[in-house]
Amino acid sequence: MKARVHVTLKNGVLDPQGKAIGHALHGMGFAQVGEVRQGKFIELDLAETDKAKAKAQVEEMCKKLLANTVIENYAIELV
Amino acid sequence: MKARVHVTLKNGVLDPQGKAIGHALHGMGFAQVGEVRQGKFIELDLAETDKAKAKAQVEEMCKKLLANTVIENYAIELV
Amino acid sequence: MTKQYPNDLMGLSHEEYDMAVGIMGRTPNHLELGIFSVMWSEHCSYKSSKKWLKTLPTKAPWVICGPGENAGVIDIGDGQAAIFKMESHNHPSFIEPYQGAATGVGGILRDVFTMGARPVANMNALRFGSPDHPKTRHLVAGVVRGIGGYGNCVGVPTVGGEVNFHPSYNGNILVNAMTVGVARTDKIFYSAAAGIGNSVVYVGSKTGRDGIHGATMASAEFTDDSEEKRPTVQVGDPFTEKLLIEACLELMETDVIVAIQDMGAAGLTSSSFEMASKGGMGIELELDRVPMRETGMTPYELMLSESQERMLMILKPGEEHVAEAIFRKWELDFAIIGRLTDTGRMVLKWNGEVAGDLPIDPLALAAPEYDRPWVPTPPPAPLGDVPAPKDYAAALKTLMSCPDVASRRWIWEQYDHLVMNDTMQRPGGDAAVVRVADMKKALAITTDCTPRYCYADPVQGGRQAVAETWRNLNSVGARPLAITDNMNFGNPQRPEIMGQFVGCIQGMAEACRALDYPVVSGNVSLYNETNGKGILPTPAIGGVGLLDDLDHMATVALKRAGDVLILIGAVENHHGGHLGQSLYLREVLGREEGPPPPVVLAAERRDGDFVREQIRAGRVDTCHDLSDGGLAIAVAEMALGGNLGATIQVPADTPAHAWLFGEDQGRYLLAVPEQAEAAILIDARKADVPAIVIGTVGGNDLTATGYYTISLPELRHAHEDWLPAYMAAPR
Amino acid sequence: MTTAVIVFPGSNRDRDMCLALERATGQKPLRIWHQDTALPKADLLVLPGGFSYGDYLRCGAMAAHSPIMREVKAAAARGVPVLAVCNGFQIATEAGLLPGALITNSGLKFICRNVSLRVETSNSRFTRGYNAGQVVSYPVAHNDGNYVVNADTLKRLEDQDRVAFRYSDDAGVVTPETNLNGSTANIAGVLNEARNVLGMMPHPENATDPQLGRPDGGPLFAAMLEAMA
Ligand SMILES: Nc1ncnc2c1ncn2[C@@H]1O[C@H](COP(=O)(O)OP(=O)(O)O)[C@@H](O)[C@H]1O
Ligand SMILES: [Mg+2]
Repeated sequence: MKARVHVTLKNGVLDPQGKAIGHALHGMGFAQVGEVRQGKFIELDLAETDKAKAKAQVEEMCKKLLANTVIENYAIELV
Repeated sequence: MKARVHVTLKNGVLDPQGKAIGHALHGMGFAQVGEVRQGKFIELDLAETDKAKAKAQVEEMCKKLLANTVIENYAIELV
Repeated sequence: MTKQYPNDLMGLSHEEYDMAVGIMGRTPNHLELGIFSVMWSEHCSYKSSKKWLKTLPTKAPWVICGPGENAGVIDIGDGQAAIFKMESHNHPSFIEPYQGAATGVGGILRDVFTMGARPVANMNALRFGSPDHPKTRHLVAGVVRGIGGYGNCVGVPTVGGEVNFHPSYNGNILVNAMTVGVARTDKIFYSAAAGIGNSVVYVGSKTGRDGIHGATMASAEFTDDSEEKRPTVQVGDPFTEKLLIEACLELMETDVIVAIQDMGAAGLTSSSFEMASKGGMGIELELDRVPMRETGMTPYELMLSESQERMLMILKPGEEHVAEAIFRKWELDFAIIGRLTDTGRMVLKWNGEVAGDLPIDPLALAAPEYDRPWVPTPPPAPLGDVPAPKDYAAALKTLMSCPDVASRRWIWEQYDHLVMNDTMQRPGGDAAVVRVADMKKALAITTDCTPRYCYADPVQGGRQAVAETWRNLNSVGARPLAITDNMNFGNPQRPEIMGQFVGCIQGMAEACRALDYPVVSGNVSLYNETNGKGILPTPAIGGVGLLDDLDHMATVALKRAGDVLILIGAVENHHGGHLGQSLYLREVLGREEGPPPPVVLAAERRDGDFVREQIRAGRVDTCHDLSDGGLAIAVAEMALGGNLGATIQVPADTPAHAWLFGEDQGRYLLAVPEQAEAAILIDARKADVPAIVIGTVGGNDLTATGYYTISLPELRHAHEDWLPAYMAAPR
Repeated sequence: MTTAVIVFPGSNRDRDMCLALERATGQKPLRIWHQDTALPKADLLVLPGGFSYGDYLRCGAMAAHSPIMREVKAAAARGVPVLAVCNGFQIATEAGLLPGALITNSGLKFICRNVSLRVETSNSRFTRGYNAGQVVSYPVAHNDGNYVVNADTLKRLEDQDRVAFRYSDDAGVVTPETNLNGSTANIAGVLNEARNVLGMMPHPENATDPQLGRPDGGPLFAAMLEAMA
């Protein structure tokens, strides 16, 4: 089983990378771009075949390591 | 309109971050984790309302800025 | 009878293919042909340059190991050695600036720690295209980030370098990285394999399909479709490199290594062949034991991969477990992948079957060597009339803010230049000074080359590049000891390019001899051409010197109001100054003309020795050599460095613009307390060293009486603002 | 007087820190490997700078899960002083020893240079060698020193006098222009509630050798020693 995890900055936390991308895009003439936010996208191969168990494990990985819940949210997808 | 862009390393390109994450997860006892790959996830607000046009624009942004097409692939979703 | 050649000769010429068949006594298979191809690539075999490189002086009593090993080794006293080398990563950096530059740093670090040295300093010599070229900004940003990204992470300070911009580099930037390390003279490790039956051990990262045929790419010209050759780009992993440094140095404290070699260009192939050839041994490799990152890898891919952060070692029999424990502790791969034999052959096995079998010496030593045709570069046309500027202050500001002189702060602030706590002189001076840990002494390090001089007159340019590094080391008070070089040129199959190469080497050799300043390591990068247009000839020189006593060190910053400015060294014809190929000519008048300033080696030696001895005697603590832009720029840099003004007097019988902006060689500017002035001038006269007082230190302005007065803040803006503003502009 | 420096894979200012500690105490600090599961008795623990785990994923995230960090947290809870510098600060926030998080510099570039810092409090074992309001100069060398805390936490930090240093100008004036990396309220260093853990981005250990410039970090090391004695 594969898990796809999206880690994004919480609303209200300033995103220097996203801001810089937006700025650069404007500079390049993409005037129609509004806010830009950058996050992480992590794909994991899992030996686990039970979806519920896999989900629980990845949830734990997110809380413990993959996301810093002080400033980040995460979302898990299993495929 | 919102665009969601996933930027991932091409197959075969070394992913030191993914490797280190996998290693750390093992160290923390998540033995069932196989390969880990880390990519970027970028969300953009667009003024454009025409889907085809928006797609073409984001495509261009990816090529020019968001992805390093020498070593990365990108995928665009419009929502 | 017409001969049949395979469709893909992998970059070998027909003649080279015939030689390969002759050596094998049969048709080489795909794997074997790939090995011939990389081993005989320009990058690995030096086939066009070898003949000329041999003419460089490489010996001195303090040279422990000259060219031929992974890096050069010199004695720095107290049982310690400095180990250093410079290497190019030009082509990869053009294709992918971040990773290209990063892996360039990683590669040169490995060359140095593989010999037993702890890396203590990194340098970088960079050449970019015109600032107006659409790619330049992106390339500068990526290269600088890449160098910082790698060097900062491994924790080796990046303490200096040089940067030029010129349209000739539009399609071929140069990224030359240098590492200096310190080792104990009784703990230096070499690469010659020894001991039949000894284990061949692989450590570091796993092997992937990175950069296959990178070495041959570095040996080919760019054409417009080069950007398609993308998969050959390698990705660096500085974290693993840091672990590899610590693990190797820890292992080197034990007594189990027979030989060690990093896997650089052409990866496992060149490292195994070199180790075997140097030791006169054979090797049998079981390629299926190589740690692999991907599934389905073939022997061909394993032998040619340029995956980074890998080393090959020969260990003492029965001691493998010692090494294994250390590498496991550092969480690195460790695998015994073969053993040494007495057959003189490289036998490559794959799951028990022989996949390739090649003779080692014929392949490694009989690599083709070419005496390529060359024509000397015609002497430049004499320089016509050079008008004075209408506005001297404006001319000075133009020079201080031009791309080749403007402050590089934007670059070096992205480099951790302080880690290790031994950086005695940060970037911005003449040479970086890095203390030898726990000692009163320090290494001085600089890189220099003036490509526009080399283009106009390769012999003078070659001399100048070496002499400028020598001066920069003297200027801080260090004894210059030896150099490493990085020869960056165009296509050697063109006789005029080969002529540039030959000329530069000749000039370098002359300077090295005159200054007792041998070459101990180096690197050659040819085919820096796009669509038939070559770069300016660029023999980048990295110089290393020793400061015996840190209490006697000079810096460029003015220190005391009231100091007297003394100019050391002669000006052409005792008046005026040399404006051919000067920055004044190019930046203010838009002309690139004339002969470059000549380097008079006897005077160079005499005057440089004098300056250094004055500093070492504790009489002088403020010194700057004169280079790009001449005297006016040197004074300005010293004033900005100390945030203290100065006033200079232009001699009456002299064209002021030539005196202020002329680039006559072999000169230094000292700032000394008034009471020291007389003694220094007397000593100079005794030593036949030209020395004149040209002004005094003080105030908040920079003045050349009768020509300009500029406030320091205005000057600082001119100098500091260009690069950040350029980099901040939208791409 | 025993000091201990924790070494993670990728630490690279561990040596600089050991030198500074040795200069201050006259004794070589212990070097503790991240895989160790027990701490020796020490009067001061230090999380040094560097790029633990390459700064991959998030700076300090992986190191925060090293076996030794459980012991470091327990020791801190018992009141053992902990100095966490640069990557050490990042590790300390990831491990929950200090509030907030450190994200990429607002300029998106690594910054290595000397900066002026205003000492905000002399009420700690680390900063009592300075006067509040005093300006010191330390080097910084980081890519991710942008300190983020929410408004409530910021208020608590300020109310409890837990901000140790702010990025300022030479005269001690704190403005958006002197905010090196985008940190909330220009914060360069913070204390935990018990005031025995200090996290900071600038490098006092690189400002203790007079041969290398103004040794402004000296009083910080001297104060820590005095507190231990
Ligand atoms: N790429 C670079 N990286 C770090 N420092 C650099 C770089 N380029 C230039 N510098 C520093 O800027 C200063 C000026 O460089 P340069 O004009 O080449 O000096 P010089 O004329 O004395 O050889 C030197 O201290 C040099 O080390
Ligand atoms: Mg100089």
